[in-house]
Amino acid sequence: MSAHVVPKKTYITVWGILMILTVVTALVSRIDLGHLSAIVALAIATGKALLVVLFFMGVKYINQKMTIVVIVAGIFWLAILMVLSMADYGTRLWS
Amino acid sequence: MSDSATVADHNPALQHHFADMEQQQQAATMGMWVFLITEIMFFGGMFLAYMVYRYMYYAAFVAGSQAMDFWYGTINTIVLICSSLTMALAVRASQVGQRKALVALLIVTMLFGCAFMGIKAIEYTGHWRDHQFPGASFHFEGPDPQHIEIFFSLYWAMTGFHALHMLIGIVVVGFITFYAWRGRYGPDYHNPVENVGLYWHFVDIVWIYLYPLLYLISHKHTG
Amino acid sequence: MAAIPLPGAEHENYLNKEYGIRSWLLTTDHKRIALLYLLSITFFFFIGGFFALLIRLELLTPAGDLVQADTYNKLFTMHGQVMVFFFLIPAVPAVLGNFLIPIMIGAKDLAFPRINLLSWYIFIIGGCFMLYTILTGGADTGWTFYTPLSTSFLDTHVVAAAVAIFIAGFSSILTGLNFIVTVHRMRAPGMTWSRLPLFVWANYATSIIQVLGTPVLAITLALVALERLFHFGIFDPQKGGDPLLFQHLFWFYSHPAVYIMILPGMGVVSEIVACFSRKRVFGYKFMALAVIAIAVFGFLVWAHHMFVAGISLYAALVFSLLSYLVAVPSAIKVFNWTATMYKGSISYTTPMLYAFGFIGLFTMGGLTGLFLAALGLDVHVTDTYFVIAHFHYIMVGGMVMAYIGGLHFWWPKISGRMYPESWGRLAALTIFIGFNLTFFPQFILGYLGMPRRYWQYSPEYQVLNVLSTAGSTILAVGYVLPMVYFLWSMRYGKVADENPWGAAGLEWMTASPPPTFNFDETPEVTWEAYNYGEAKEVPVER
Amino acid sequence: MFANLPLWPDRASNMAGNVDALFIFLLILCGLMCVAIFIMILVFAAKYRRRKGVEAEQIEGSTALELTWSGVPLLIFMGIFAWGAIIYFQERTPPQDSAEIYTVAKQWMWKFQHMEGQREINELHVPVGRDVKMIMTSQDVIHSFYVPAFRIKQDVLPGRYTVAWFRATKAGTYHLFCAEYCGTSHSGMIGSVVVMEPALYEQWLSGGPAAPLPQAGKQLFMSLGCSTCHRLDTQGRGPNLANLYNHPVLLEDGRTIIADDNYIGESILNPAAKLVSGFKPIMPTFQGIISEEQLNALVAYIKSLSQPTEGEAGSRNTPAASPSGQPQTMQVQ
Ligand code: HEA
Ligand code: HEA
Ligand code: HEC
Ligand code: CUA
Ligand SMILES: [Cu+2]
Repeated sequence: MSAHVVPKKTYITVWGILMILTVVTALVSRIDLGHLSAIVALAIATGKALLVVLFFMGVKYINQKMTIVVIVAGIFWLAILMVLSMADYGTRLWS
Repeated sequence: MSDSATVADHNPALQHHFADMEQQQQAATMGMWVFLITEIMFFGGMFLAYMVYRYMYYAAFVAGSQAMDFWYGTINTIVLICSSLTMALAVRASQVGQRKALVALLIVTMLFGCAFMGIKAIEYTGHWRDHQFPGASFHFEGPDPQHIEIFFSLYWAMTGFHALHMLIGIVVVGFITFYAWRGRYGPDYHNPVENVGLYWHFVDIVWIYLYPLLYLISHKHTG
Repeated sequence: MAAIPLPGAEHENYLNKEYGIRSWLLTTDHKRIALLYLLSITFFFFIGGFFALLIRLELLTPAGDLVQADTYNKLFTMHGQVMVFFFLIPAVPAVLGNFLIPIMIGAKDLAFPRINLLSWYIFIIGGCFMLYTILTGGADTGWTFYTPLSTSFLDTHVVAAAVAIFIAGFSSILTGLNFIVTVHRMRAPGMTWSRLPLFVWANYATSIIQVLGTPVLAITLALVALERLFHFGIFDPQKGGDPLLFQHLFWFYSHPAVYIMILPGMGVVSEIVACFSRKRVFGYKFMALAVIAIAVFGFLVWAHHMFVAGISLYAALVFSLLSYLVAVPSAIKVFNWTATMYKGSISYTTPMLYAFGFIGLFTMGGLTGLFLAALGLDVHVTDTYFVIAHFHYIMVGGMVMAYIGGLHFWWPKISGRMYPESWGRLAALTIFIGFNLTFFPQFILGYLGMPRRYWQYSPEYQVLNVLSTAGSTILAVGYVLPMVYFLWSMRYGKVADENPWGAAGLEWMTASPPPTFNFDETPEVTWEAYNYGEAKEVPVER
Repeated sequence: MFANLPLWPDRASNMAGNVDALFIFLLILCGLMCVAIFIMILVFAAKYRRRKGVEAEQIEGSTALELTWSGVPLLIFMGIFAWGAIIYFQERTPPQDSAEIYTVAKQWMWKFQHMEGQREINELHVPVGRDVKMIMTSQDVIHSFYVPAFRIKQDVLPGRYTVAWFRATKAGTYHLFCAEYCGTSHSGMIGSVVVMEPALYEQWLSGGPAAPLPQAGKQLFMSLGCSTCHRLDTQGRGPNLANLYNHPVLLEDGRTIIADDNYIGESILNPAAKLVSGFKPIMPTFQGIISEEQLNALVAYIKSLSQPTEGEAGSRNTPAASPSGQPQTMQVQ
């Protein structure tokens, strides 16, 4: 029953990284990277989200496989929504 | 599934239809995660709309984003990340049974939440004053005001629903704080705290995406 | 049939444990909640059916003479919305699923009994909004809410209708969530995944759709409301918004939702066919896989509702192709049911008659789905009565049959009484005949080109419309019959024993009606599903 | 009343036969499938009905059977898909030299503008044997252009052009329906398509008074002041519009798109949405100033400025020549 107790230090380190990444996105957005800037911004956001999910939400310590399956399913279905919709918008101009 | 039931396990928080605390705790956690994926899909609809229109009207989105206040956005991001830290620490406190620390951390979390809402409110007032709320009174100086209105519609919808989730979060944390203060949670029973924590972090993650998408597309896109 | 004591007077059960309104409205017992749902959705079914009858009456003549055009538009809108969101989606899962899933897996209750009750209350609140919408004049968007019509061009109660469905959606989400967690976490010892009854599998697959799809509908309707109330421009072409985006979001939910409206029915039919053929379901593993496959693939095909809407040619190709993939697992189901009967020992009880009806009508409805998924052909028949016939074959001919069949099958368990068998058979036959007379002519109407949602139509379509209207009155009689004799049987029906059908499955191993915690002690499962080889043989009344 | 029971719709366009063929094929295929299944069920139900002392034989299932009855239908389905797709492809690619008719749908009527200048409401005259391309937009909500006898249907959207085409094959008068629910009088948004022998059609055309559509557009072009910026001889403050239609345009954000009806329409209503490379966003928007019909006239005029000689680079400031034979496609707006 006893949950896995994570040391405070881990949480604080993760928090530090999140703060740094926030500053990094903010700074990077000031540089013109063309197409890349959206990708970079989303990559950093995803990195941050991953840190939150793994550490703050404790997925890294969870031993229930089902939880992982549930999360992956959520992301997968979101991807279905996005990708198949964009399959329409992206190809409307094709001739 | 239920073979480990023993008499010793008879926690007062155990509901009648579960065999033991472990089953109850696993069910609660799984239920929460399933709930969170419904939230992903809920926001997903708006993210799709954002993606479609950003693809169609990129220039208008840049212009709209330039009208955002960089600092409000950034500070709120930082506030939320801090609240996530205190929330994570609160969950930890409940796991190790530190009641006072738990209550304190939950209160700090709520305060961060309120700070976020306060800043958001200031920001909203500004947009409202500047006629940046969609509808008849919408006004924007620039070449393509129509499509900038779409940007603002999405901005208000996305941040509005996010703020609503924050509000719900603050209220729920409030309840949890009350029960924590009454000493309901300890090493044996804390899944309400954990679940509220999961919810809080999820709302944080939504903001982590909203921040760059709404505030940071501020330069011209070439090529 | 004189005074026989109230159901289950001999043993304490979920019905007689407590009496009084409070004990029902505050119950967390899944069986009682199922009955609350049963009452609520029956109510909505008759409202929706009432609208259907008015629709059919208006269409008796080509001229729009019975009601006004606006009224007609409200009729089909409210008919569609009530039937879909307040009847068919909750029908099997919230009534039969709620009642049976915990028992079938040997649990005392669902994982979250209070959330279960909450979801009923949410449903009722949504239902009240729907009733408010109806009573104050209704909405006339069509059940599909297409923009910009719904957002900028109507001044009816669109927001109220959207709110009603938004709220009911959360009820559906919570039910799904509860089922998923229950099936994962609450199974009795020995009840492995490969021993789950197919009814549980089907509801599990349904839950996946409810949980992943419904939130998208919720946000879509919320945006429509925002657009009406505050003039957001997300779907407004005046502001550069794309009306097709609404359709994408709507169908992302509403196509999978049609599988919410059929999978549980497939589950019911699997149980019935196995029981009355006294056989293990043929190809159990494939049947279980097929429902999951339908749930997953069901999410990949939504734009087949938009072939003429102005989507890109290439997207249309992709969605058409994917639509055919989802038809394969449906084929597997039909073939396996048929094969289950092979070398069985078949009796023609009422539930079995409904199961026959389901298989036949679902097959016809499904096969016409293939017509619709064929791009070049859909261009002609989309938005005509062909589509109306297609989905009524599946939803009414399929799902409603399965639902009513399921009610008959489990009625002894639910009420502790038998329904009158010959009346049951008569009603089943009436419904089958009425149904086909109502909807078969609509296929022809559709191919002739009669558009749907037409208040008045060209005179050459009249004959077929008259047939259809005639059928609908027969259908109405057919639906009223079971209502009457179910009520009758609660007092006068023959008392049912634990297992009147000689069926396999945990739900038949506890008393009828079941005790509050379902089993006197948690069962330990050591046998495979549908072990009809060992189940007790029961002579069935002829 | 009973004398009047049609069981098959008129067949009056080049597409009708193809669609009917697929339909009949599916009817037979699915009909046989249904009959086979029903017969099997009935036979089993009769042959294996419950009898005293006869037990059911427990059969697990058969993987081989399962694979057959999922594999074979899959193959059949792929065939149906391909057939449907071929027809659809045809339905969505109008031939290059089709006659064009501009269509405006509104609650609750159909308005047609012929190139020759004729205008009609709820009635559409077309000749037999000519490819006709409907270029359609809506003034308010979504409607749908549906002619059952032609087996074609296409939604008509506000703020955007969509296209449908047909070649009528049989003279006669056919139903025109609005097939997308559009409010109160959706069922009254009907009309007729009158298909005429070419000679009669010519006669009908010459009956009308009006000037050809492009010419009407030209007058608008002058009176609205377009010509002050868009000069046809030289590059004015705005780009030269000669040879714009069906040629690629380089946009300010770096994309290149083909100037189709949608692009030209959008450029007039919403000039800032897609800026031409090298020009300033000075063009005023004409949204709300001109009606859909006027817009159609302007578009028709601008299109008339490019000669149908395809593949010729023309005098445009564009990077590449347009590939010829491009089918018209729709565009996001
Ligand atoms: C419970 C509800 C339900 C179900 C299960 C289905 C199932 C299917 N539907 Fe249907 N559909 C609706 C409800 C449903 N539908 C509704 C409500 C609408 C209209 C909404 C609106 O616009 O208001 C609609 C509309 C609709 C359209 C859009 C029509 C249009 O508006 O233009 C299409 C197009 O592809 C379609 C296709 C299909 C297909 C391919 C299936 C498949 O899943 C069917 C699969 C089943 C089978 C195929 C039968 C069994 C198979 C065999 C026996 C195999 C052997 C056969 C051969 C080898 C040929 N449906
Ligand atoms: C989900 C389920 C569902 C169900 C069960 C039904 C059931 C029926 N439906 Fe409906 N239908 C839809 C879903 C459903 N429908 C949808 C989604 C649409 C599209 C809406 C839109 O276009 O937006 C539609 C549209 C639709 C149309 C097309 C309208 C149009 O496009 O213009 C028609 C026309 O015949 C019709 C008929 C019927 C009939 C005769 C029944 C019958 O099966 C009903 C039988 C039931 C009864 C007859 C009840 C018996 C009750 C009594 C006898 C008591 C009477 C009550 C009082 C006096 C209080 N339906
Ligand atoms: C004040 C000057 C001005 C007026 C008046 C004007 N335009 Fe323009 N137009 C421009 C400029 C500058 C551009 C290029 C920048 C852009 O795309 O907006 C342009 C672009 C266009 C384009 C796209 C051309 C291309 O090469 O892709 C079309 C089509 C067009 N205008 C049509 C019209 C019509 C029709 C009118 C009158 C109803 C009109 N314009 C009035 C200045 C003007
Ligand atoms: Cu226009 Cu229906
Ligand atoms: Cu569908």
